[in-house]
This record gives sequence, structure tokens and C-alpha cells, in this order.
Amino acid sequence: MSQGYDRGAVESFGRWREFSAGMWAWILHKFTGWILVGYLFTHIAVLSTATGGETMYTTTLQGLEELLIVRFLEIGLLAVAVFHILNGIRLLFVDLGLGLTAQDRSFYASLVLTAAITVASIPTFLGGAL
Amino acid sequence: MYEHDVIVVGAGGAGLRAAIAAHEHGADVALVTKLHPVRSHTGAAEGGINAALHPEDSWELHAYDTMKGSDYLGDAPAVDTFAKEAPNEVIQLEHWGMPFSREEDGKVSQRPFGGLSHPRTTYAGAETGHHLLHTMYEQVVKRGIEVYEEWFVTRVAVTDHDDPEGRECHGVVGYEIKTGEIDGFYARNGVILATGGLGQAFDHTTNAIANTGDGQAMAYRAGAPMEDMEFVQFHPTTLPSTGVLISEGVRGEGGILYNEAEERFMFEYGYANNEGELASRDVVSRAELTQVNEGRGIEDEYVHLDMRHLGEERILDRLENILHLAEDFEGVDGLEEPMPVKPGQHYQMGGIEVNEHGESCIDGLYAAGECACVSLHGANRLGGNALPELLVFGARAGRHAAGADMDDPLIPTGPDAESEPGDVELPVEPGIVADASDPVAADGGAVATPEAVLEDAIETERERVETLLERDGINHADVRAKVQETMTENVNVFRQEGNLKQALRDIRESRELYQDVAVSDPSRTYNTDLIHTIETRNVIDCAEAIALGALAREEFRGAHWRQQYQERRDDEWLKHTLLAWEDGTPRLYYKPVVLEGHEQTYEPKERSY
Amino acid sequence: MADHYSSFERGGRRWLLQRITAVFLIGVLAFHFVLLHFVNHAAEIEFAGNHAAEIEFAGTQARMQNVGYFSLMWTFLVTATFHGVNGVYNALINQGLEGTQKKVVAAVLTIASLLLILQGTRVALVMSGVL
Amino acid sequence: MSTQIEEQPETEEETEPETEPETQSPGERRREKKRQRAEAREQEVEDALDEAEEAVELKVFRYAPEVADKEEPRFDSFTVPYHKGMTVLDALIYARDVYDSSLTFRHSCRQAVCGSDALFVNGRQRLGCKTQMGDLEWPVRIEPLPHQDVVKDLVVDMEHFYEQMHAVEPYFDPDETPDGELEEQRQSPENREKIKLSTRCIWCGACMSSCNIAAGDNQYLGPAAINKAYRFAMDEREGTDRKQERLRIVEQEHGVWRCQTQFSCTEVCPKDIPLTEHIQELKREAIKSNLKFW
Ligand SMILES: Cc1cc2nc3c(=O)[nH]c(=O)nc-3n(C[C@H](O)[C@H](O)[C@H](O)COP(=O)(O)OP(=O)(O)OC[C@H]3O[C@@H](n4cnc5c(N)ncnc54)[C@H](O)[C@@H]3O)c2cc1C
Ligand code: HEM
Ligand code: SF4
Ligand code: F3S
Ligand code: FES
Repeated sequence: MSQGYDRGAVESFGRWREFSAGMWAWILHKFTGWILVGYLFTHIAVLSTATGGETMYTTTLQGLEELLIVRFLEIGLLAVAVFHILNGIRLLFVDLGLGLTAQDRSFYASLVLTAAITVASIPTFLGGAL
Repeated sequence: MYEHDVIVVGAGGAGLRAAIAAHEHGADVALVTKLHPVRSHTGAAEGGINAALHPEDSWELHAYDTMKGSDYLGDAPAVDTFAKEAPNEVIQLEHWGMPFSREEDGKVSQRPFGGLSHPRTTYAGAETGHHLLHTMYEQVVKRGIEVYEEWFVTRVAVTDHDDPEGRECHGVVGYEIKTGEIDGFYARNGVILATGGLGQAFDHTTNAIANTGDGQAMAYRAGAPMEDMEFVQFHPTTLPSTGVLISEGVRGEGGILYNEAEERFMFEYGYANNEGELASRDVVSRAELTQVNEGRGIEDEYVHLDMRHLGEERILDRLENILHLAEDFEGVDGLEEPMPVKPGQHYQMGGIEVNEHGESCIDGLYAAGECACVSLHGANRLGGNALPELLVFGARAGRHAAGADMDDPLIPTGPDAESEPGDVELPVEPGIVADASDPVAADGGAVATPEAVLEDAIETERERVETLLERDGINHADVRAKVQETMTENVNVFRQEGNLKQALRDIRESRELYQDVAVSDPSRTYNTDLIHTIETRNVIDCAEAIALGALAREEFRGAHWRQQYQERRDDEWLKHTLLAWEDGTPRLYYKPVVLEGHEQTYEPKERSY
Repeated sequence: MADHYSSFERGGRRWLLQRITAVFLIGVLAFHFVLLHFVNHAAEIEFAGNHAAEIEFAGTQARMQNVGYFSLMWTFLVTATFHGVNGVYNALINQGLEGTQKKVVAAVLTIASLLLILQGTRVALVMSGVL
Repeated sequence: MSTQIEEQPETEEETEPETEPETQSPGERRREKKRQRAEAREQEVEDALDEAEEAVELKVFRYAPEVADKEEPRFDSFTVPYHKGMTVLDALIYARDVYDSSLTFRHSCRQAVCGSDALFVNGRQRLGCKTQMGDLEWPVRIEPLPHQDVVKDLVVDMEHFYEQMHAVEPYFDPDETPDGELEEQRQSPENREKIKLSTRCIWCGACMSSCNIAAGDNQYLGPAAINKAYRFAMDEREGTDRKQERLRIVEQEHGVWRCQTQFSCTEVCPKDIPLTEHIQELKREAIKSNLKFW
């Protein structure tokens, strides 16, 4: 590690433009993974309203669903989950030593598929709110 | 000051082998090297390692081939020892894990190579040297041998006895490149120089930029004579812009050489009617240069080596690495177009005069590998014989320096071996420039006691470095370029009296220019300017020795071709050329070739293939 | 030299578990998403024409009373927690967490996941009407 | 005296008339020569630049720790005449020999075997000698390898890299060797083929420098060292006990499990070693050998 002095741009993440496919895949996988854990915790928190009684649960959830922003967040969540799944499958293949030479292409494929699935799901998600 | 039993300078194949041998013999040994060991140029060797392993093959045959290849300028005790010990060394390497190419039954593969009567070249893909180097470095790591890496050795410390044979070597002075510190390495038993080749004396070479002949020049100035320096091997197929080697394999598989008019000149001009492109290295190199000199070269510089007719499949199967080399270093696609090639300096047969134990005439100073001259290769080295030489003579030097009991050597060294004084007319004075008070070029004063020798040498070097750093002057790169250009122009495969004299004049001028060099980088940290400047001095000394030897030897033998003397003249020239550095003035003399070994005696025969 | 591999902790076990849980999660997460966000979600609006009851406790309860579904969801909770929290832990370790810091993070994460699983289980039991 | 000087040296044309006064001191003479040389060279450079069809600009990272006014990292520009076949290393050598002899970088073999000149060229780890200038976007930016201490200019401290290499016990260590003096160990051609690519490593450090994980975790063995371990663990000549020990080394905390399969090591390796593949295979080997103990 370069502790001697600050090499500025050389060491910093300002270099992201120079990242390769595998690095982006890693970053996105991390990012989506963290969002998913975050969601898991929130999700359980929200569902916990069930312990406060039936109506509380229903109103909370319905109240949330009525908010447009929540709908959008759900789309985001879907995108995040889909990417994490697809890239996760890609990583599982890499772990098995399969298709290593196509690792960059499989990453791009995950991205494209994620986008396609997300777009396709928009009508379903936004259906009731608009 | 650092202290060890044995100090090995250089960590290429020869140095590593020597260190391991000394260590196995119980010595406390250290490697001092200007490059990290795995950066040594041994790693560049592609072809292979010769050793008579097959039951039908024998060491006598290998010795015979080597002697014939040397054009009878090899010394029999060296040749015999070499051929006999090479198989053990190769198997030893295998036991150390070297990834040799293998036969179906799991045995080490052997293939045919130029000048060999049997397929006895073991190899590891097209990267034999790389594997040899790394395998041995790994063994050094395993044994915990101390390595001082990026320490540049500038001087061997010897006592100041008048007669070189009375001198003793007590260590070396090193400059730590990273810190700029100058310190001594005291050797209780001996110093082994294994600093490799001197390709940088030429401007077109297959050698690394670090191959500046440091060991040869340091030993020379300390009093050990240089032997047979005029014998320089040129490789006929190197890429013009970098000197990267295109191996014999291409021609072996059927690659063809063409001139600008697309004539297959090896046949059309009758250079080698039987062997064509497969004739020996010197023949092909001369043919190429003749074509270029007579105006049939491409861009007046090179010829074409074409392998397209071999077909993509065969090329990919056998010569894939060549495709990468041409692409990466010349920007040429060998499948689509012919590859440009020209001759380049490749190997230095001559070097520090030593006997079969690697001892020079100075007590405690050894040399092994390309910087030494045992003499094994005589006037011409066979492909695949250098790597086993590193192993056999590296190991012997290591053992001897560590105090092993060995037979009395049969090869004599030092001025005592002189059979006749040399006689050559020079256009200019060789050796140091009169104004020797200049610390940059000076060689130090008289020292009486062995103890003070190293201290004194350290002081001299400190002063030299100080001066180079502090004063103002010209850049060494100009001087080096001048030497390299004249060597390539005048002391290449064609040697004519006038040109050789011109080279000596240019070298003289370079020496004078060198009086004025200075290092403009004032830094103490990783000052490569300083290192290169000091190396340039070594380049000059080596270049001068080559040109001088070439002018003196009036015959055509092995790699040494003289326009005026078109044949081998055994009655007069069956002898080694030696140059002794006498207070800065080279003195030329000769010693006889030893054709009688422990077991075999050799008769010079005509060398035809 | 040797100090690089003095550690006795072998990462292999957690690494393998991360992969195994991932394989399991592929299926369950997809199922979960499709079931709750597409089948029983906004889509209902159009098909049922019932504006008042998109998501209802009743629906949830009905599903959760099925033992198979309940245990699937509970395993989902546990694996996802392990997978997610272990992932986060790995990420932090890879950034060079050492010594005490590492121990603290491990402890915090373990407690958090235990709490999450506990709370999740409680909610699930409420939903299924056991509590 | 054996080497005699010719009676009449034909040096008439050579001996320039001494124009300088006799009283000039050696120092003055040196400075004078320096000035003359510098002028001559400037002319040469101009000619070379005129002659060359194109010129390429290099932007080179500079830093010299103990030289006044060079302590601050900066970029210097050099304009170098371009010719077909020119490599990044050629361009650097030209810049050093012609413009600034203090420009510092490691180099030796010029043929991609010594591993000295791994550099950060246009944002990617490459060997200078193996990179054609013609294949790059111009101007060409050249920096030392990221994530390593810079010693000076383009020279980085390789010590840490070497330590990691040594940490995997990088030497052949068979359980036993054949007794017969000239008896080799057998190795099937298939097994040699399996380890072939892994044995090509030239210790250039490009892979390690490109790996984000190695950047974040200084103790991570790194792709090159793990590849070295692979080279021996997969060599059938070594025997099973040694293989277990080797697996134990790489599956330590900062070993194979650190690798996040970013593939950048594989992408930059100048010897085309499939590093990620080797790392992944070792992970599986480790799991396999551990399953028994669980
Ligand atoms: C391209 C090429 C291909 C070849 N192919 C073959 C082949 O197929 N078969 C074959 O048999 N031979 C081959 N050769 C020849 C053979 O490789 C060399 O002769 C041999 O490797 C030289 O080894 P060495 O140990 O003497 O020197 P090197 O490997 O050059 O090592 C020199 C060592 O000395 C050190 N050193 C130098 N100067 C100093 C100093 N001043 N201070 C401290 N350390 C110093 C360097 O750091 C280095 O470690 C080939 C050569 C070349 C160039
Ligand atoms: C649905 C299928 C899923 C698959 C196939 C999957 C796959 C993977 C894989 C293979 C990894 C390991 C990456 C590595 O170590 O190199 C990983 C990491 C991770 N996963 Fe998942 N995962 C899935 C679901 C989830 C869920 C539901 C969550 C949230 C709870 C989650 C959170 C994480 C986190 C936080 C990481 C660590 C990311 C990091 O490196 O920082 N994953 N996933
Ligand atoms: S694995 Fe490749 S990139 Fe890494 S050090 Fe070895 S040769 Fe260089
Ligand atoms: S870049 Fe690093 S993360 Fe793994 S695949 Fe290579 S070691
Ligand atoms: S100079 Fe040796 S690898 Fe580039």
C-alpha cells in the first residue's frame, strides 16, 4: 500500500472509468447485496405490525402501497433482486470453473436481462397507482 | 560491511547454481545481484539444454560435437568435464521440479538441435531458460540463501601484488541501488563472478539491457586476463527493432529466408547448397549481411523470414510463441506477412580466463557462466550448450569456493601459461587515457595488507560515485551509443582490417569522451543514470578487448571471419588470445589450446556440416 | 513469511455456505417475488376489481397457515439472514478489518441476525395465528 | 610491449584543431563539452522529429523523494518521434536518453521475460516492452503500478510482492525422489499441460496491482502467489501430503477466500495465465479436502 505520500488520483476511486467488467460486476453485486439485506431488515420491521393486530397490518401495508414512491421503490427493489440473482448465478458458475472465458459477456447479459425484466414489470407495479 | 564465506556476484543460471553448490557444501554463501534474480537474462533462453541422457547417446559424442563446434579452440578438459557432468545436472534440475516437456511415458523429452549428432536437447516448451532460472531461484529460496538484490557491484577488491598470480581477492564493493549506499562484501573463501553476457557492447543484440559485461571488465581491471574475446556469436534471425530472437525452430520447421527480390538467397547465391536456411548461425548471418550490403536487403536493413507456407495449423501447433513475439515486438502478423529479421549479437564465447574449477589466476576469484571462458565453446558455441555450461561450471565453482576437494586442474591460467607474446599493430593506444588522476576512470592506489584491501576499494568507489554525482559533464548515453554503433558497424560478422582499426579509434575517442561524463540526476534513490554511467565504462573495456582480439587473430575460425584470411590456420592459430590489463594498458599474449583431456584427445578436423 | 498463514480460521466453510444458501435463495426469492408482488399484489386490482383490499392480513394468514408454506418462509428467513449478514461480514473483512474491530463487527452482526430471526419468527407465528 | 602502435596513425581527419585555450581546467572543459553535446543533440532531436512521420506525447509520472523541487508528484510531458513497431519501453528509453537522464524505470530484457517493466499505461497494468505504442490512445499516460509504494518515478517497491510470493513456499518439495542417479521422476504430458500456464509467471506484479482486494487487504496473498501455489499443488510429482500442506497455506484467512473473482488479474497478466481459474480451482480443491473433516 502506498503510505509514503498521497498519490491522489492514482489510488482513488476516481479511477472508476478504468474499471473492467469483472470489477463492475463485483461492485454491483456488493451494492445490490447490501440493499437486499437492508430491505430484509426493513421488511421484517414492516411485517412486525402484524403483531399489533390485523388492522394495523393491513392499513400500514395498504397505506404504503398507495404511495407512488413506494411503487417506484419496489421497481428498484425488483431490479436489484433480479440483478443479484442473475449475477449470483454467474458467480456460482465461476465458482464451479465454468465459462470463465465468457465472464465479461455473462456480466453484460445479466445487466441486459435485468433491464428487460425490470421494464417489463413496470406496468404491473404501477398499475394501481396511476 | 557484510561478511560471508562465498560471495556470488550475479544471480542468473550460473550464479544461482554456484550458490546452491556452495551452500550444499556447507559454506555461508550470499548472492549479490544488480537485478532481482528472476530478472536475469537466463530467463530469455528459449531453445534448450544439451545433455547425453539417452542410452544410445554418450557423453563422448556430446564432447566430440562440442569440440567440433568450437572449431578446435575448446580446451579438452573443459569439454570432457562438461559433457560428462551435464546429464547429472539436468536430472538434478528435474528433481528440483523443472517442468520439462515430456514424452508419453513421462520421461523428459529430447529434440535435435543444430550441430548435434543425437537428439539430446532437453527443453521446457519454448521457455527453457525461464523455467531453469525460476526452478533454481526457488531452490535458493528453499535453502534460505541470502540474496542482496538490486545491489550493483562496481569493483572486486584484490591485493596489489605486481604479478596477477600473486594477487588475492577478498571481496567486492557494491552500491545499493535503492538507497545509494556503498558498502563492501567481505568474502572469507572466495568471490564468484557470474554476471553474464556483454551484448550491450553492440547496438543490436538479443541480450538484455543489463548485459553490460560488468564481470568481465571488473575482473580484467583486477588483473585476470580476458580470453578469446574476438569470438562473438551473432544470431541470424532477430527482429530489427528490438533484437528479440526468433528461434532456429522456425527454420527447423521449414521457414525460408528471402531477400528484397524474393529470392531464396541461401541457395540462389550458393551460401549453403546443402543445408540452405539450416546452415550454421555464422554462415546464415554472413549471407544475410552480404545480401543487405549488396543492396538486396529490405529497407537496406533486413531480410524476410517467411513461414506462411507451413500453414496456420502447423504454425499454431509448433511455433505459436513466434507469432506472439513478432506481433508484440515488431507489430507483424506472421500468419499474414513474412517477418523481418537481421543478425544480432547473441553470445560471447570469450570471457574471464578460468580453469575447469572456475578459478581465475587471482586467488579467490572465480568466474562462471557467460562471463567466463573455460574454454568450452572455443570459437563457436553450439545452440543449447550455454545453459548446461551454467550448471556444470557454476556448480564446480561453487563447490571449489566452498572448499571442496577437487582434482588438480589441467587448464593453466594467468600469465604463466603464456606461450608467446602477442604482436599486433594498433591505430591508437588502447587502455586507460593518460590523465588517470580522474577518479571516475582511475583504478586505485597500492594496498599492502589484505585487511585494508576491501576498505580501500570501498573508499575508491565512494569517491568515484561522489565525483560522478557532483561534477558537470556529458551524458554517458552518447558515449555508449558511439561504442555500440562502431561495434555493430565494424566488428560484426564481417571483419576487415580497416574497419577493425576504425573501431579501435572510435573506442579510443569514446574513452576520451568518457573522461568527461557526469551524472545529471543528483538523487541518491534509485539513480539509474549513475548505474548506467558506470556500466558504460565496462562496455568500453569489453568492446576494446573484442576489437583488439579480432584485429590480432588473422584467420577464419568459428564465429571469427576475416576478409583477408579465409581459412582456419591451425599451424599458427591453434591458440587462445589473452589480454592482460597491465596498469591500464592491455597486453596481448597467447597460450596453447589443450586438446588432451583426462580421457580423450582430439584431432582438429575440418568443420563441415 | 510464516506469519501470513498462522491463522487457524479457515474461510472455506462460510464460503461454501454462502454458495449453498445462494442456490437455495435463487428459487425461493424468485417464488416469493412472483407470488407476493405479481400474483397477489397490484395485479389483483384489475382482475378482482376490488379497490379496497389489495393486501390483506387475511390473505397472508391464509398462506401462512399452510405448514409447507410456513416452513419454506421460515427457512427463507434464516438462509437469507445468514447469506446477507455473512455477505456483509465478508465485505467488511475484505476491506481489511482486523483484531478487535473485526470481533466487534462479528458480534454486532451475529446479534443483529439473531434478533432478526427471532423477530421474524414471532411475526410469522402471529401471522399463522399460532400466537 | 606486445601491442605496438602503428607508425603513422591515420588520424589527420580526426584531430580537430584545439581551439580552446590551454589554460582551461578539466571542469571547464567538461562543461564546454556538455554544452556542445547538448546543442548537437537538440539539433538531432529536431531532425528526428521532422523526419518521423508522427510524434507521440508521453505524460510520465515523476517523483523523486529527496531531490528539492521534485518531491511533489507531477506529470512531465515528452514528445517522442514515433515509428512502426515502437513499444512503450522504447519511447521511455528515448525520452530518458534524449531529454532527461534522470527519468527512472526498471527494464532489462525487452522481451517480456524478466518482468521488470510492469507499468500503469493509459489506466491499465501492462509490460512496457510488450505494448505497442501504435495500439494505444495518444497521448500516452505512464504511471507506476498502483497500490505499491513508489520509490522514484516509475519504480515501485516490490518487496511486499516478493514476500507474498515467498509466503506460499514457492519451491518444489517432493515427498521422495528416485534413487537411481540418472533416474528422473515421471510426469505425464497431461499433468505438465495442466500446470504449464501457471509456470509462466515472470513475477511482474501486474496482477497484484490490478486487484482491488489486494489493494484493500495488504495481507491477501494475491493472484500471483496463489498461482504459484497452484503450480506446485497440481504437480503430480510432489505427492499428496505436500499437496495438503499447500492447500492449508492457500486456504488461510488471507488466501483464496479473499478473491472475489474480479478477473482483473487475469485480464492484465502479460503471460495470459488464467489466474482466476486457478484460484477458483484451489477453492474447490480446498473445499473437497475439507469436506472429510466436517
Ligand atoms: C535470447 C537468448 C536465447 C538463448 N537461448 C539459449 C538456449 O536455448 N540454450 C542455451 O544453452 N543457451 C541459450 N542462450 C545463452 C544463455 O542463455 C546465456 O549464455 C546464459 O543464460 C547466461 O547466464 P549467466 O548466468 O551467465 O548470466 P545472466 O543470466 O545474464 O545473469 C547475470 C546476472 O549477473 C547480475 N549482474 C550483472 N552485472 C552485475 C553487477 N555489476 N553487479 C551485480 N550483479 C550483476 C545480473 O543481475 C544477473 O543476475 C540464449 C541467450 C539469449 C540472449
Ligand atoms: C436469490 C438468489 C441469490 C443469489 C444467487 C445470491 C448469490 C450471491 C453470491 C454468490 C454471493 C457471494 C459473492 C462473493 O462472495 O463473491 C452473494 C453475496 C451477497 N448476497 Fe446474495 N444471493 C442471493 C440472494 C440474496 C439475498 C436475498 C440477499 C439479502 C438478504 C443477499 C445479500 C447478499 C449480500 C449482502 C452479499 C455480500 C455482497 C458483498 O460482497 O458485499 N443475497 N450473493
Ligand atoms: S501472474 Fe501474470 S501478472 Fe501476475 S506476476 Fe505473474 S506474470 Fe505478472
Ligand atoms: S483481481 Fe483479485 S479478486 Fe480475485 S480474480 Fe483476481 S485475485
Ligand atoms: S523489459 Fe523485461 S519484461 Fe519488459
